[in-house]
Amino acid sequence: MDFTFTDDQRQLRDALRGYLQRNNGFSVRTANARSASGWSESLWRGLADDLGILGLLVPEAAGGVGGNATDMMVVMDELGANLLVEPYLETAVIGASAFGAGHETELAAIARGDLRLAFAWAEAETRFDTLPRDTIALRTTVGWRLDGRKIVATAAPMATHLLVTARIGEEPALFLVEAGAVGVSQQAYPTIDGRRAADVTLDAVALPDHARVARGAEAIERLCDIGAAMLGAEALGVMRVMLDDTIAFTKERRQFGQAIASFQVIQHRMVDMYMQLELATSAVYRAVLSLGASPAERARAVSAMKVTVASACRFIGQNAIQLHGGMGMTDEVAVTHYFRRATVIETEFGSADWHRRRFAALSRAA
Amino acid sequence: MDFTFTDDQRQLRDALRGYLQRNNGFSVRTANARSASGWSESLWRGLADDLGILGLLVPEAAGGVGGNATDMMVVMDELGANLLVEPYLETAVIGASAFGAGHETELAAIARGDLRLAFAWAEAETRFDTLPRDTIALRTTVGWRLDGRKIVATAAPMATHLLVTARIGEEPALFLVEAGAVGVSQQAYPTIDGRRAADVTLDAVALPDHARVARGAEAIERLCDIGAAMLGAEALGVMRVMLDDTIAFTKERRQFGQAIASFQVIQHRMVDMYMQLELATSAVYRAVLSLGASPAERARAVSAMKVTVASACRFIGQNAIQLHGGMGMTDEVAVTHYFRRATVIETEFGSADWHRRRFAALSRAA
Amino acid sequence: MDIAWSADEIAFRDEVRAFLANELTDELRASGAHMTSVYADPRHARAWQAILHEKGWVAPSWPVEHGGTGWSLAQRYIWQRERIAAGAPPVSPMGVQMCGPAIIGHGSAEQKAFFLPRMLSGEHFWCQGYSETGSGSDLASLQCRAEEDGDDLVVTGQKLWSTHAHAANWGFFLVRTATLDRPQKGITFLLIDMTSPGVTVVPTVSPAGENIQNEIFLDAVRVPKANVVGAIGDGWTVAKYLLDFERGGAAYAPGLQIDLDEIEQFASEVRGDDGGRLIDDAAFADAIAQARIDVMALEIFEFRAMSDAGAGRYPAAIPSLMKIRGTELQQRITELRLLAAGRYGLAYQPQAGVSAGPVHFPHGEGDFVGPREAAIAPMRYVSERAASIYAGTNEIQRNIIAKIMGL
Amino acid sequence: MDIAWSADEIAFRDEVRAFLANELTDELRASGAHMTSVYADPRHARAWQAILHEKGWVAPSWPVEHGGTGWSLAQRYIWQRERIAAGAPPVSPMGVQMCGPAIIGHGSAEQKAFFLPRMLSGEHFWCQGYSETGSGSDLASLQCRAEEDGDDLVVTGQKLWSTHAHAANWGFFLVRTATLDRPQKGITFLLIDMTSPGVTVVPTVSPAGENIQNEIFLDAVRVPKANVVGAIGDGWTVAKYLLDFERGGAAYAPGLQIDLDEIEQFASEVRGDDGGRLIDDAAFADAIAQARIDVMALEIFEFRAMSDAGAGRYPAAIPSLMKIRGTELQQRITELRLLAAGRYGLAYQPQAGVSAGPVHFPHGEGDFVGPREAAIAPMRYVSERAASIYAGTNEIQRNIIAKIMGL
Repeated sequence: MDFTFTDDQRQLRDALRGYLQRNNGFSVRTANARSASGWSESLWRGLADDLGILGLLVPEAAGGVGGNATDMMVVMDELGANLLVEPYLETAVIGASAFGAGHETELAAIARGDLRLAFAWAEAETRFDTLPRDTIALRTTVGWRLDGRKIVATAAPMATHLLVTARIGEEPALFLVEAGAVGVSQQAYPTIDGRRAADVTLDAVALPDHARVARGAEAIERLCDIGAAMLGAEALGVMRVMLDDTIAFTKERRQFGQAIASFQVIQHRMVDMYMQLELATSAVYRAVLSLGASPAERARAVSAMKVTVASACRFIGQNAIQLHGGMGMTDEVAVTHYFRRATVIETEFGSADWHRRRFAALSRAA
Repeated sequence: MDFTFTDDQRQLRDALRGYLQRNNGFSVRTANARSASGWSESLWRGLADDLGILGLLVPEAAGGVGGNATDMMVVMDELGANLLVEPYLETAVIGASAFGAGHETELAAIARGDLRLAFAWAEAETRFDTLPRDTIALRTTVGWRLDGRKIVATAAPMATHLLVTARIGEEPALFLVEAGAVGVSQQAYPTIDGRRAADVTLDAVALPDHARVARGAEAIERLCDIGAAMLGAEALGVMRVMLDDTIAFTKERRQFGQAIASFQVIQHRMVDMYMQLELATSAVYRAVLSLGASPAERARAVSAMKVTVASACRFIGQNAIQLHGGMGMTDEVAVTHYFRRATVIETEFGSADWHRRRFAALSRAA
Repeated sequence: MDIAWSADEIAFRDEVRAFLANELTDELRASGAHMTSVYADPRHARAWQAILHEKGWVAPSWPVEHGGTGWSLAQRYIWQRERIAAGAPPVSPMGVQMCGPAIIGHGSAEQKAFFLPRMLSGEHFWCQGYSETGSGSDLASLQCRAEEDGDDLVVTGQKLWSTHAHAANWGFFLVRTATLDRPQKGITFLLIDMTSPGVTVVPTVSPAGENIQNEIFLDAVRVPKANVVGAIGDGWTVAKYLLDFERGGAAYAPGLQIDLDEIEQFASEVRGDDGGRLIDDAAFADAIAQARIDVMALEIFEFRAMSDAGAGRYPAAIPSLMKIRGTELQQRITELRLLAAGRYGLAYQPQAGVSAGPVHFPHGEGDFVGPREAAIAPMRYVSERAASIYAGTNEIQRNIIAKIMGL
Repeated sequence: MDIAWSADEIAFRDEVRAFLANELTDELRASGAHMTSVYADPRHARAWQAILHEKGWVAPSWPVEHGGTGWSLAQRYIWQRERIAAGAPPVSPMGVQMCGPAIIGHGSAEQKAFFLPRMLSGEHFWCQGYSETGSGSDLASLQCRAEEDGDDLVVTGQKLWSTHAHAANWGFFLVRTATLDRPQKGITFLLIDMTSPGVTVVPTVSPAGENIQNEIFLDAVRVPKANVVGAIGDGWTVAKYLLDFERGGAAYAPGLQIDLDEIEQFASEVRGDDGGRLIDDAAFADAIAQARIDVMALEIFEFRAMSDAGAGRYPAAIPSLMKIRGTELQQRITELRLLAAGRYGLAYQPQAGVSAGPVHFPHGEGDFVGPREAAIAPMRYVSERAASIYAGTNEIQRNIIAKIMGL
């Protein structure tokens, strides 16, 4: 048992931190988020070329780094601390984990930064359930035909390709669909954390045979668990900044002749925020280190993590705003942007209620 | 709409308060609770003869006061503030509400103090459900035969008679059973709040025809609602003392050179205790004032109240102990006795979970 | 004690209902029903106020001689409850509820004659100038200065968090006319024409992207001394009077009940986590029931305060207790609304609601995806974080209560 | 990073399991499994300690030369986990975990030679004399005085909350030997033979009716100066050393997991509110799942602290964070236990458990009603309210953390 980072991981973190400070500072990031496209091509290129982290999980043979889950956790934490709006999780985490043997081309494209992915799994009638219901894939003579509708597919408007879940009969499967393919249409909109998403309609979309990237419920659940675990790592960065900003603000802000950080009630609140962050960190470590375990153990660790992280996001986010007072209610201070990201993370890949229930079911089965 | 007490009610409260201070002071009350019988015959006589409150809900025609629910709320609140261990709720509230026309003899005996009742409704297999399941009443040529087993019947060891729920076929009913009747046996024990209770076994207990006091589910639910509402009123007195004692203690107790009541965290905790007490008071008023409403409205108000009061009992009780520090962990200070009474009240006549669910079901039906 | 409304009160309720049924247009109803925060947009608020003005119902809490309705506290409570239930937008509180009482209590005869009728008619639309960069909860530390110059005061400074200042033509301000031993002294309550030279309003963009609050910059703004309410230097007294004016009138519960009705209605139409309707989901149903139970207790607490105030008793801690509990539940209910919205709660679609001001973040126009209720949910959740901050943070309210409790 | 135990660690775990399976008698198991508080009764604790002593496993955290095991932090964690899982009673902490480290760190060679072996063997059963009427969280303000008189110190004063003083033959005390500018100065760490003339132990009855804590009255008790640990007047240093001794060793999670296992087992045998098994009740199942999730996070937090301590890093806030979270969950789980007990949770039946001391409230003997688990539930609930009070209240712990955070 060992919970220390390697020197390489520390160097990776420091390099990434410096790079993002230079290239994704708060005003730059906000401008990117509010631009027409909602993201920065040059930053994306930088992640690929300057940092090489788009291929972090891509095998070396396919042009990647061949890193492990802990390496990725280090990266996601920093991206969270810098509120990256580009589709890194969807591409470099979920995409890189979705493609196996036979999809080396796509893996190489991910590492090069040529592929930007969105993960279209949610449907109007499935709420937080992971598996597809009303998106149907049919065998055709040359491959597949997809019909259905996906909702709130984050990053879809900026994606070159979509990873779409659909069922073949009763079997869920994952398909790679070009964003501009005939029959694919998007209704795009921003999300409350300054990202973009779309409802995606698939109308007789014709796909080649090898567009089926993965099959079976476990494959999809595994991808969602990987996504949730790395989203949890991102949340750690988001929450750390909120706590640090709140401590700094309350030490500076004076009311009634003293810094508000000197009031005991404010101090204890920040202690509890710190506690929540430590517990969330612990839960994320376990989830990330369990990604290679049995499906049941992995799912249990991820669901436990998601409940813990959701509660920490809410507590730290709400109190960061509260302790910033009126300043927390303006768009000008960074903390409100972190708060909104934390709010989105709370329910991404399933709400706390959903994961608590999944955890209970898994615990019962064990 | 009017939420003020009448002059008569204020006088009743003052008279009762003075009487209990003189006759049920903390050391007297504790000695009574720990005596062999667990109660005081002389105090009981005083409630009947000196104060006349045993007959508060008994019609004047039957020798009682003919008071209303608000009068009883005033009394129960004071009894709570004085941690009365005698079976007042069981006798003067539930008993007096159970008996109708044809039972004037029993009503008069209640008012005189000659009847002491226990309400044996709970069974091992019903958890908090109100209605009987495994206690069976059969028609006999001369009346009824009762068989079954009741658990944790509070006040049973000190009662002259038991009010026992049983079912006749599918119909629930309420029976008056002499505590010493043939076939009735008790396994008695104290409860954690210093009262007494018993598991009661009924083995072919023969009852006369008029022993059936009430019939139908609504009659039993009404009694439980009345009991719960007045228990809520008692809780107000219990909680008020805990809050007052805690305020007094924290103003007196010094640590690090200052009264601990001067620490902001301690102050805010006591503000929240006060808030909980005000909300519980509001919920109790509504429940008590709804006792004469339609069964659904009454049940909804009582269940809402029970949830609110349970949460207030827990919050105020736990924090009263916490803020008393080590002193809260000895039997010597009164607050620990109030804490244990509050803990019992939390689940008496149903836990918060049970009542929240009942409330939701009633709201859905409405 | 009696929990039932009297026959007179029920008759009054029916009169109110009939009035609302007749006078509310679909557009006004939509404006009240689809608010993205607790504020109605100024345009609809003014249109609705015009209708109320005709009926004489703009300012129920004012004395009759100034245009009040002469209603009892119970009637005022019923009015609020029915108004909210009918989906009418709220009248802007800055004039009638905040500045009006100050003028009524401490204004000159001329001020009353000039301002009160225009406040009622809506000709004057008011904003507040209290908070400053360094003076939030610690309001008395305010620095915005007013120097005497002949018949005028010349005001220079900066104010924050002024709701609807961008739409207002008049503002009531606290300014510093002297620096004395206690910060509460030397503050003056001043009415400023927002079209005066030197007044600049800069929008504040909220976390939800809306411009509801504003910054106000005052650069040597000349204001006639005739616009001082009360005496120069005695503004703290006026401001405190204003806070005390509406005692016994807190009514959070009616709005929260309607919120819960909306959420339950929505939850009965969408899918829950266990495959059935969301409203049948055990955890969600539990959370809704708990919120209803909490609101019920608050409602009776409000009734009790009303009844006590009517009987001449009103414990000093009540307004702070109400504010804490009311806003806690308000925020809790926005959480439930967001939870009900599910995944559509992530989408930023202010165009689905009626915002109280211009929207500054990139967003769509017209069409939106998913249910309207889901689109409004994140706006409400984010906006209502302010509820525990404004008008004295809930931490400050607890300090106030602790002092009243003698701690 | 790696979350798995190593092969060596697993081998060690198996060794521990085998030992426990062989050595634990049914009586000892019952004593561990049916505790009415977190304390085992002294008789069983000593019996179990004798078995451990034979094996050399009484004091895993001690240096090997004094009788420690030489285990790694991970092995010590595994040992605790397995010990609890097997239902063994805990060894009394007052000697091995509290007084022992003080003697090891600051004691004389004679003290080490005399006391440590007897502490390990259980011949000496220890109690603590720290708290006083006026000195709880503010320990440094203690007043119990010791005057020098030749080779002796003469101690007069009163101590509170001394766990198992009624069963102890030795006690370690903090006494005041001088009054200086700072209250922490002039305090002396003293070992007192509890059979000395002038020592009187008076039982403190807990809210659950048990005598676990005691008051100790010291009336001119003569104690040889040879029993001072460290220097006279330097007791605060010794006491602080003792607190730091077990860094990285916090292990609340293993016990809490066993608690939850017990509650789930019980809940699968009794009826719930909706007619099925309690364990299938949605609200109860949710509460259990949440508690398990919380304990899982705490467990990894403990692993991280252990790993960091092994790597020489140990943030100063960790012990306080652990204490707060560990005791919060401990208390939360007693609430679940009480809830599971249902109506039988009202019954006062200490005779169903193994109390850590005499029981003073009226209660039955032998037979009890309802399930044993239900009978123990209220005892645990009431007793564990102390968890957030002892060893520095959780409020004090938050003050400590705030200071470390630089607030």
